This record gives sequence, structure tokens and C-alpha cells, in this order.
Amino acid sequence: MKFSGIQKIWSEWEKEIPDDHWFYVRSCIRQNFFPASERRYLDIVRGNLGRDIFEHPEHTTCGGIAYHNECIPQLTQMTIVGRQFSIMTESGYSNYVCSCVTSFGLYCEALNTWKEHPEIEAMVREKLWESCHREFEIPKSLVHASDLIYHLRHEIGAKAVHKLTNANTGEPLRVVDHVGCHYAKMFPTKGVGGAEYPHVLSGMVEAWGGESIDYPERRHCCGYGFRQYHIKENRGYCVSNTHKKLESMEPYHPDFIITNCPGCAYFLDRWQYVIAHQTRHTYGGPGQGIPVLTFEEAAGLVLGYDPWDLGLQMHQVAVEPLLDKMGVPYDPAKKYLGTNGKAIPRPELPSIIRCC
Amino acid sequence: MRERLLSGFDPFVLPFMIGMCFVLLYCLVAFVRLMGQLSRKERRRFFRSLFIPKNIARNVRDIFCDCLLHVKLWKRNPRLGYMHSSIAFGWFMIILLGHIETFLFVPHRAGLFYYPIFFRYFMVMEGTELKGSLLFFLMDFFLAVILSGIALAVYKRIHRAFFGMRRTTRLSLIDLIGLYSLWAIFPLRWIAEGFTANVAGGSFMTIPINWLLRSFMSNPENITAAWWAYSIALGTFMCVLPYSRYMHIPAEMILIPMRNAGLKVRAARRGFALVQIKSCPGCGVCIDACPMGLAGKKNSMDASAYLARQIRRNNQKNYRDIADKCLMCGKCKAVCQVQFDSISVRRLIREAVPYKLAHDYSYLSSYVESGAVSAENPVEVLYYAGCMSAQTPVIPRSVQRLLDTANISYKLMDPDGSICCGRPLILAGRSSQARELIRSNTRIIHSSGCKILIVSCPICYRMFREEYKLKGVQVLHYTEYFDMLIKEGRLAVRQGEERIAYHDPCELGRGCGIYNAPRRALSAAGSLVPVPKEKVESICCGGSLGSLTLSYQERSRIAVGSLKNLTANGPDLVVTACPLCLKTLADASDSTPVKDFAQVLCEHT
Amino acid sequence: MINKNIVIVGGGPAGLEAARTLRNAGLTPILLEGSDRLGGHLLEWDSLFPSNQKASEVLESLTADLEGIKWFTNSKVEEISRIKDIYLVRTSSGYTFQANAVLLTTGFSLFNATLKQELGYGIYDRVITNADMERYFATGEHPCIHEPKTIGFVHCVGSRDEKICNRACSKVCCATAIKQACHIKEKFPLAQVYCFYMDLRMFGRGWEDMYYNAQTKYGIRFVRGRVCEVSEGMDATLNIKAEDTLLGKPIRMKMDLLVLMSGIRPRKDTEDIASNLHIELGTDGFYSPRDPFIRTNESSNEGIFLAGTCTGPATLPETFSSARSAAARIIEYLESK
Amino acid sequence: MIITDFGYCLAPSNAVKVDKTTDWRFEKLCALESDVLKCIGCGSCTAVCSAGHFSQMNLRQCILSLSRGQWEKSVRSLSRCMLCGKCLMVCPRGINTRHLILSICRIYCPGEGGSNA
Repeated sequence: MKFSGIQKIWSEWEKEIPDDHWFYVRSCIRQNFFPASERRYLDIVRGNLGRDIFEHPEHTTCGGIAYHNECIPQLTQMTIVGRQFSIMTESGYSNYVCSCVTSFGLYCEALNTWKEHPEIEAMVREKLWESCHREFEIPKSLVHASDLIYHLRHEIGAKAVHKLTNANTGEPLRVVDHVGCHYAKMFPTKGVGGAEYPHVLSGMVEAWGGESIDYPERRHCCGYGFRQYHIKENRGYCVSNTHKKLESMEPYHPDFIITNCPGCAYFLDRWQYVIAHQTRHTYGGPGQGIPVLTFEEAAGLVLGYDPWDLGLQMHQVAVEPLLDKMGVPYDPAKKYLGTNGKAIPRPELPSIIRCC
Repeated sequence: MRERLLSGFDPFVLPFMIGMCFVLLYCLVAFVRLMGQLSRKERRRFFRSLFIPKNIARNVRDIFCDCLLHVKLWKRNPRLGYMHSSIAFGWFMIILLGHIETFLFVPHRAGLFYYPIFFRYFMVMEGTELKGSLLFFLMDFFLAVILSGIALAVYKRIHRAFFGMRRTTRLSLIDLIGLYSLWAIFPLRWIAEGFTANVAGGSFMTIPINWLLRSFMSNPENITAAWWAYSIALGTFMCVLPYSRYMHIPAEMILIPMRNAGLKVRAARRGFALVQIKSCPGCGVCIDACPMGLAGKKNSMDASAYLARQIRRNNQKNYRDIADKCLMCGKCKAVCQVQFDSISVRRLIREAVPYKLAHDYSYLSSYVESGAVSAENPVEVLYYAGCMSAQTPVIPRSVQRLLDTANISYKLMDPDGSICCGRPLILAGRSSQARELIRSNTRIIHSSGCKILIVSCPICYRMFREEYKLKGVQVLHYTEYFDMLIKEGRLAVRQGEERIAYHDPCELGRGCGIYNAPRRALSAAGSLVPVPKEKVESICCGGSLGSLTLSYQERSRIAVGSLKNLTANGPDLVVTACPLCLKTLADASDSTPVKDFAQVLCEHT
Repeated sequence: MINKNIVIVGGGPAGLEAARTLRNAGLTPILLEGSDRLGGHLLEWDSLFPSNQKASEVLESLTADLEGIKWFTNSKVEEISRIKDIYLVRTSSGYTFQANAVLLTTGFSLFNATLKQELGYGIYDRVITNADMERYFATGEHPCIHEPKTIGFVHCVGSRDEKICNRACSKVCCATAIKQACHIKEKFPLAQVYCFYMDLRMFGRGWEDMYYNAQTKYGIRFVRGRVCEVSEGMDATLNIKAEDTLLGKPIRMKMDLLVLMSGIRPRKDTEDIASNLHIELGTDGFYSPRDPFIRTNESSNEGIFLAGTCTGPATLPETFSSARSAAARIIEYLESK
Repeated sequence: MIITDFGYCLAPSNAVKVDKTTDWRFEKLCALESDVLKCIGCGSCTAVCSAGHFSQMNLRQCILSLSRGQWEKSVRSLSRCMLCGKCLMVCPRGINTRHLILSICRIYCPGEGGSNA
């Protein structure tokens, strides 16, 4: 691998990320799967980095899941996007940040469609006005939440409590990344580093002391694939894709997987359990999976947040070996305590792959 | 005439005796083993035939004509015939006369093998007897005949064109030893008898030698040396005989009664086939006959004589290669002096090749059941064009047009894809696999309710005739059928001007013996030009499915050679009656047009 | 006519051949070459298909006798202006030449394979281009070629690809790929060599024989399908993804060396020269001849002539013919003036 | 193998992993029958095939599959061959198709594995 070649590509595929004053929209599924991620993301950006990021309680889904499952037509979905933008406009912001990669792709798609076909934009404005008497302005910039962290990665690195290194040996942790398909594959210019060699996550990993590892199926889909997953009969196909990715990264013995997409984090994590129960194979050594962190969780760990505050107990694959490696202190007793200090229901422990 | 040595023995006879005993023992063992290889039925048939008077007479005649006089060879090539028969018959007569002499003069020595052979050494002549002189004359006469044969044989190795042969068998080392010892036997006998001619008597051959020898070699020691040399030559020849092509001498004695008993080749290297292989004298007639020689010089090593040799040597790779390459045109068998059924042997060798993948034709049954040919409105004539005809559409089209012209109501058996007749499988040595195809086609034929099956491909035709049991259905090649129609006046053919050279497809001619029907029919349409090598002698076009390994370059060289023979007398048109020959020859021909039989008839109706 | 000036822009095969032809006709052409050596792409090539003749030999015979030709290296053309029938050609070396006719033999540039990011040229050590391969053949050295076991040749890189705005075929890559494949197989007889092609366009004389020999003599395996993704494995081997379209299945393979057949693209300065001289460009970015059959050597601007690959992909013999015909056309033109 | 029934399971990959397929059979075939390398995939053999008229037999595809180490299915389809020789007549590269088929039948044995071994 020629590092100079990659750097050349990265320098050619940089994108402009505004430094402050953001309007933040959440992801539907991330809030369910890893509810702490978004909360801590806001904490990190506001608290640790001192930036202005605004979240409006009235924002909704972008309609992506319904759209990709062909439950709603594109015009409906674009009208929802218009409404989101109108909330941003009303709140006085113009830098739009979304937490979800699917949404990011959709926003890009909508903006590009409107650019190519102004008549569609006009129609959307009309529909939005008809339905809820709102108006919107096109955001000045549209970025994904991970772009922001990428932009601020060196600031985070400077404030790091724990580096992404092995606390005992000092060696950098080996990290594989998985960038959500809709992040850059649809509009390569909209992703940091483009579609083939995305830099958004590996940039963070390197800035925080880890080693980013290139593996053959790096660009492959995590296996979610919307309607593929939502129809149960097709799930074998979904899990096969994840299986392919895991098989490809296994020989590199990664310490964890970092992703920027809500669905990917969920599926790469949960499918390890399914695969273990179908093939008896685990990818992080006997009984061990490969922990999957969202970029917010990774940033949180680096900045010294408590693992349970970051919601790491919600993971299927046990994160404790990783925490031990990084030297992150944690109290096993508090793992299953809710934010109010009361015990939450404990999961049934699977037989083959460790979850704690 | 009396014995010179009272003991009746001299050590020089030992080489001969060793050789003789070895050969006899070998032949005995070989015979017993051979009998073991035959099935009980075959054995019974063989032994029974030995006692049928008609058969006995036939055996004697055949042995005399084939083994000694080489009548067939005489017919084909008189010079070669003389060469072979002079040695074989002459030697036989010398041995016979030797025995007669022994019997007449020293009956008590008749039991000794060597006595008749070395008679002149052991005897002393006292006075002249007419009986003796006559025998001496006869002995010398046959010796002279043999020597003339050997002189020809030596000359043949220098100048084979004298015998009209382009190629002769390339001999192996052991064959060469056999050959040279055979050549040496008779001159040495001449010299040895010449030494003793003044004592034991002689005639016009030996006495002059005696004078000559005595003029510069007076030492009597030389006498024994010459007899030793003679005996050693004999002994060497006998010792190498079982391992050389000369094994054909004893083998043919068995071959002829076995053939007359009606045995068939059932295994490639056992039983009757083994006798045939051992009977091959390597005369080389098949080498020039083999079309493979047209493909290239080294291809002549694929002729039957070499096949027999490789089998004798038990060289599996080589005999498999030779067997696989053969076009199976059958010409070698047709010209063979010992009627070596090399085609069956080759087919059986191919059958012995192990395959991991068996054929599966179960898919055919649904096609057959779906009613490939409708049983409604049965007609008398069913026409099977065959697989190959799809590549030569002029044939089925012409056949159909002729049938229409003759007002024959007929049906097509394979308007929409043929099931192969199965002959290609048989030729490839997978005959048991062909059964399913035979079954399917038989069912289709019977379900059509036809009485006559016309076939335009000779390969299929031979298959239908030999392997199918089509009760109540007459199988006719289209040449036969149209010949019949013309003869019966149902098909009128206009006489044309063209000079036609007819090519006999191997499977139709040598395979099924149909030579005249196509010629008769064609002569109604044009005038037939004689072809240098035709009918039995016709040269395969090179396209034959019989060959498994021949490359297309080799095939096309054969085709060019075959075409050269056909166009030797400058015909306007080359006509054949086989789709494969048509395509192969047409591809090879750049001046003379090549047409199909039916096509020509069609153009003249 | 003797005193008329002809300036030839570009000292590659077409320029050299045209200059020689004009010289042989008694004229004194001026040959301008931007780089420091005459020869153009021939300098970078080791051998030429289908005869495997060394490129250096061809170049040698082209440059053996340059007497009567005024040639200048390091003379990049900066500007060409027209005053009535005379063209003024100003070069980077500071000279200005007067010309009654200008012949453009500016040639082509090889497609920049880094633009096909998914193939990893410039990223992965073992991905090289046809030009790198020629350099390797010429020098026998390449840091990443050590006894490769599996070698892949990817045809049509930068050709027949609308994603990089080139729908056209580059005409010579198929033959080059097969030539190089046979060559590398000769060097590493144990290697398994694959050619990934979209269509095999072996239309030239003797080319089909090359293909036949590649199949039979060299055992090169041909896969009809485009390599569309390359990634690096643990030991720097490459994992490639393609579809064997004849098999109807995607195939995955490990490769020790992947050679990209970069196609023929117009030079970057083609557009500048065209706008400077007001001559037309085709949609493919190459100069357009005045008509595609008879006046193939004339540009849309009088007095400006074209030859060689600046008018589109061409084989070397075609380039030479085009150069000679351009020379003949220029002589006709000058005589008619 | 499967411990928990999720109602779905891993689907086998459709991709051919060329370097994971054992190739000695094909090498043996090439040694025995160098003609196999000549195929240009024109499909003439398959177009005229007598057996292909009634079944799935496809010599063109079989040759290709063998060269990619995928013999299982394609070799089985060769068992339909009637050896009629039409393919021999049409092959533009002069491949001795009949003997090629026989050689394949000698070397390859279905049931010995060979999809993605």
C-alpha cells in the first residue's frame, strides 16, 4: 500500500465542513439500538469541544426506511426532508448535521434532485406549504455527524484521556472501519476521502492513536439492505454479507470495528451472534466477537466518558476485553444500571459468543 | 546311402535342438493358455469344427493356400507373393523332403528332430541312385527357390518400389534378429551342404559350391564350422521366433481353423484376437493401404501391423494411442493377408479405457414418450436424416424432393433434432452406453408404423443394420432406395453430360458392401469415371468419426489425398453418399465440385 | 516551393516520419519537440506487437538520418498565430518560426490510471500499468515484480468507460495486453496469467495468431469480464473481483500482479492548441479531420495539418501511413499556393 | 452445525473463488488434451449439439467451468453427450471435441467435489 497514493486521493476528496453553529437531526434507529450515542455526541460537541449545536424537538424521521422499503413515494419523502429543512430555517441555522447515514444519503439525493430539476423543488415547496404551511431554505452545508467529529478529530485527540492504544504495551489498537454505504457511494464527492478510500473514520482512528487497517471487503455492505432485512426470508442473504465482511477482516485480528452508520453498527454487532449460532465460529478468538463501536462511542471513550454512560452495555459483543486493553476503568456491577441507578433487565446470555 | 556317424549325433545340432524344443514348448504352452482364454462355447465350437470333414478340407486348403503359397498376396502383388511363397513353400518342401529322405534311408532315425534337417551331414553316398539323385535335385531346386526369395527380400529392403510398395514395416530389433537369422539360414545351409556334397551327395546347387570350396579350403574342420553356423542360425531364428513377427508361422496354423470354425473377436488381447495379433506377419500391405499415411509420414506408424506389434509388446500406451487414432475405415482388414480384424480389436481396446463419468440418456425417454413421430396416419416410408445431415442440409432437402417427385408418402423421423443412432458411441468404445439410444430410436421407428426406413447417413445405416432389431422394417440406404425406384421406373432420372467420380463412404462400402446401387443410380444421371482406388480399395475421406484423436490438420491432409485419388481421371464432379464425406471432401476441394448423391439425382429429375 | 516553411509540432513517430518524407521530397521541415528527446512514446516502449520487434530499433531507423530536417528539442509550442497565409510558431525556447503549413503530430497521452480509484493504481504496490510493464521489460527491474504466481491484465482501463468520459476503444490495448502477457509468461513460466477483457478486438493482421499462441503456447487464460474492485490482502497480494460473464458468475481471485491497460487519451494541451488555432475537436477530445474519408490529414483550419494519434487511437503502422499521407497532402497544398 | 434456528441461514456465495479451487484435474486435462486451451467460447458446439436439443448439455460452458475449477455440475451435464460429432464439424478452432469430452469423462468424476472446494 502506497501511503502517498492514498494521501493524494484524500487531498483530492476533501470536503468543506463548517466549524460551528449546527442544526442536528437524530437517527430513528440509533436512538433505539444505541440510545446513548447521540446524547453523548451532543455532550462531546457542546461540552468537550464548546461548539454550538442545536436540536429541535419537532424534527422527525427523514422517511428513509419507508422510502427504501418502497412504502412511501419519493415526493412524500422529499416533503419530509423539506419540513426538516424548514425547522432548521425557522431555528435560524443553515448548517445541517444528520446523525444517520441513510438520512445523509437521502438529503444529498434530495438536494441534487432539486438542483437538477428545480421543478421538483418547486413542487416540494408547494406540497410542504399545502400540508403544514412551512417554508424552507436550502442548507448552506450538509454534513454527516461523523464529518463533524472528523473535522474536530485533532481537538479531540488533544483532549484525549485514553488513546486508542494498548495500555499495557503502548501499541496502537488495530481498528477496521466500516463506512455506511449511503455515506459516499451514492455521491462520492460528499464523503471525506471519496467512495473508494473513505477517510472519515480512519482519520479519527489515526488521530486518536489507533492503527487503521485496510481489509479486502472494506467497501462491502454490512448486509442490512433495507427490504432485504425487513423480509425475513431474505435475511440469510443479509447475514451472508456480514459474514463475508467478518471473514475478510478476521485475518487482521482487529481490536474493534468502528462505523458511522446506525444500521451497520447494529448489524455488524448482532449478526456476530447469529453467525456464531449457525457456524460456531467467533471472530475475536474463542468465544469472543469483535466489538463494534459507533464513532460517538469511540470518541467518548477517548475523551474519558464512562463506558456505561456511553451505552456500551447495549452491545451484543462484549466490550470489556477492549476496555481492559485500552485501560478504561469500568465497574462491572454498574453495567446493567439505568441512568436512574435502578437495575435494567439483563439479557439472556448466549452460549457461544460472550456478551459480557 | 548309409550313415556316416554311427552315433547319429554331433554337438552342432544342439543350437537347433534348443531352438526347436523351445519353440515347440512355447507353442504348446501358448496353445493351452489360448484354449483357456476361449469361452466354453467357443472351445466346443472350435474342437467340433476340427472333426467336420468339410471343415478339415477347408482348413487344409486354407493353410496350404494362405500360409505356404500366399495366394492372396499373389493376387494383390505377384512379386511380393513370389517372395513370400518362395521362402515359405520352399522351406516347407525342404523340410518335407528331408523327412522323406530320412524315412527312406534311415527309418530308425525318423524320430529325431534334427536328422532330416542335417541329413547331409550324417550320410555318406555310395554310388548313385536315381531315388537319391532325384531327391538331391529337388532339395537343391527348392533351396534355389528359397535363395531367390531371399535375394528378393534383401532387394526389397533396398528398393521397395520394385514391389510397388511406398512403405514397409519398420522392424524392431528382435524382428531384425529374426530376419537376419532367417536370411542366414539358407545360404549357410547351401555352404554346409556344399562342404559335404562330395561325401553326402548333392545336385546342381551344392556340387559347384563343393568344387569352389575345395579349391581353397581343404581343411575338413571347416565342414563342422559351416554346419555349426547353419545350426546356430536355425537356433537363433527359433529362439527369437516367439518374440518376433515370425510367430505368425505357427499362429496362422491355429488362426485358420479358428476362423473356419466361425469364432469372433470378443476381447482385445485374448483368445481369437490374440491369435490374429500373433498371426500378423508384418508384411506391410496395410501400411500402404492405411489412409493415415496421407496425414503424414509418422502417421503410417498407426497401421494395423504396428498395432499388432504394440499389443504383442504389451505396450498399453502405444496400442491405445494407435487404437484411438484409427479412422476405422476398415481398409486394412479388407486387404489383410491373415484377415486380422484390427477394427474390432481397436474398438475393444477403446472399450477397455476406464471412464469415471457414465453416460445418462434418461432424458430421452420423455422425448420419445411425447410422441416424437406421430403414430397417426402411418405411412410406409420413414426417413431418418441423422445428426450430421443438419450440417449438410442439401442432403435431407434433396432426399425429400426426390421422395416427393416419386410420389412416395413418407414421414420424417427427426424433423426437429435427431437422437444419435449410437454408432459414434460404439466407435468410441462405449457400446454398452449406446443401448439407450438404440432403444429410444427403435421405439420411435416402431411407433411410426413404417415398413421401410430410409437412412441417408452410412454411419447410421450400418448401425441400423447391425445393431438394431427392427422387426418388420426394412432398412435401406437412400442410394439403395433410389436405385430401386429408378429401376422400378417410379423415379425418372434424366441422363446428363457430367463425368462423375463416385466416392465409396467407408461405412457404406466396406462396412455394408454396398458398391453397386449408388453407381447404378448415378450412371442414370451421368457417366461414371473410374477411380484408381475404388470400392474395397477406396480411400477414407479423413472425416470419419472412427478416429478419436486425429487432429483436423491431419484429417484435412487425408481429405486432400483422398480427393486426389478421386479426381485422378479428371471428373467434372465428385459424388458421395455420406454427409460427413460430403463436408470433408467439399472443404478439401478447391476445383472439382463435390456433391451428394441425392443432390445429383435431384438435379436430373 | 523550396523556400516554403513547414513546422511539425511533435517529434514522435508521426512527426519523424512526416519530416523524413518531406525532406525526401526536397523540403526542409522544422521539427519541434517539447521534451528533451525525439521519439515520443516509442521511447517508453520496449517491444512492439505483433512481431515483438524492439521499439528502439524502430526508433533508430526513424532517427538514423535526420539530415535536412531542422529539429529542435525542448521546444514546446507556446503560441501559434496567423498573419494572412503565414503561421508564426513561438516556442518555449524563445524562437519564433514562420510557417506556410503547420503539421500537428502531437500524439496522445496514456490514461491516468489513478482516476480508476477502484483498481488501486498508485495505492497498491502491485498494481502497475502497461507503461510500467514496458519499462520493466526494458530494464528488467521493478520493485514489486518478484516471481509473481498469478498475474492479471485488465483491458479497457480508461477506454470504453463513460465514467471517465471516454466511450471509445483505444484500439491497441488488447494486442498490447496479449503481447505483454506472453512476455511475462516467458519470464515466469510457472505464473498463471489471466486477461480480463470486455471484448477481444484482435482485428489487425497477425493479431489473431497472437491470441491463438497466447491461448495454446502460453496457456494464458482469458476471462470475459471487467475487474471492478481491487483490494490488498494481508501479504500485499491483491484480491480482485470480476464477473466471468461467459460463466455467468462473479469470480474472486488473488493476484500477485495486476497490470492495467491504460488507454489512449487526448493530450491535455489538445484543447488549448485547438482553441488557439480555431480547429475543431471531436466529442472524444481528439482533433477532427476536415472529413473522415478523404481529407483525414487536414484540420478545419487551412494550412494546419494533422497526423498520427492526435486524431484518435491508432496503431504504429497506421500512424506512419498517416504521417506519410499528411506529408503528401502538405506538398499538394504548398504547390497549389 | 446450526445451533439456533433463526428461520434463515447463511447463503452460500455464488462467486467462484478461482485460487481456492484445486486445479490438478484441469492441468491433467490440458496435458492430455491441449485443444481445450483453444476454445474461444463461440458456442457453435452448443448451438448444434444433438444432446443439447433435449437436455442441458453445454460443452462451451463446460470447458469454461473446468478452466475455472467448477466441474461438478458441468461435468454431469456432459453425461448427456451422444458423441455424435456435430460439434467436431462446426468448431472454428478445430478442437477435437469428441475426444475432449471423452478425456473429461476419464479425468473428472462428479461427486468428488468441485464447486468451491
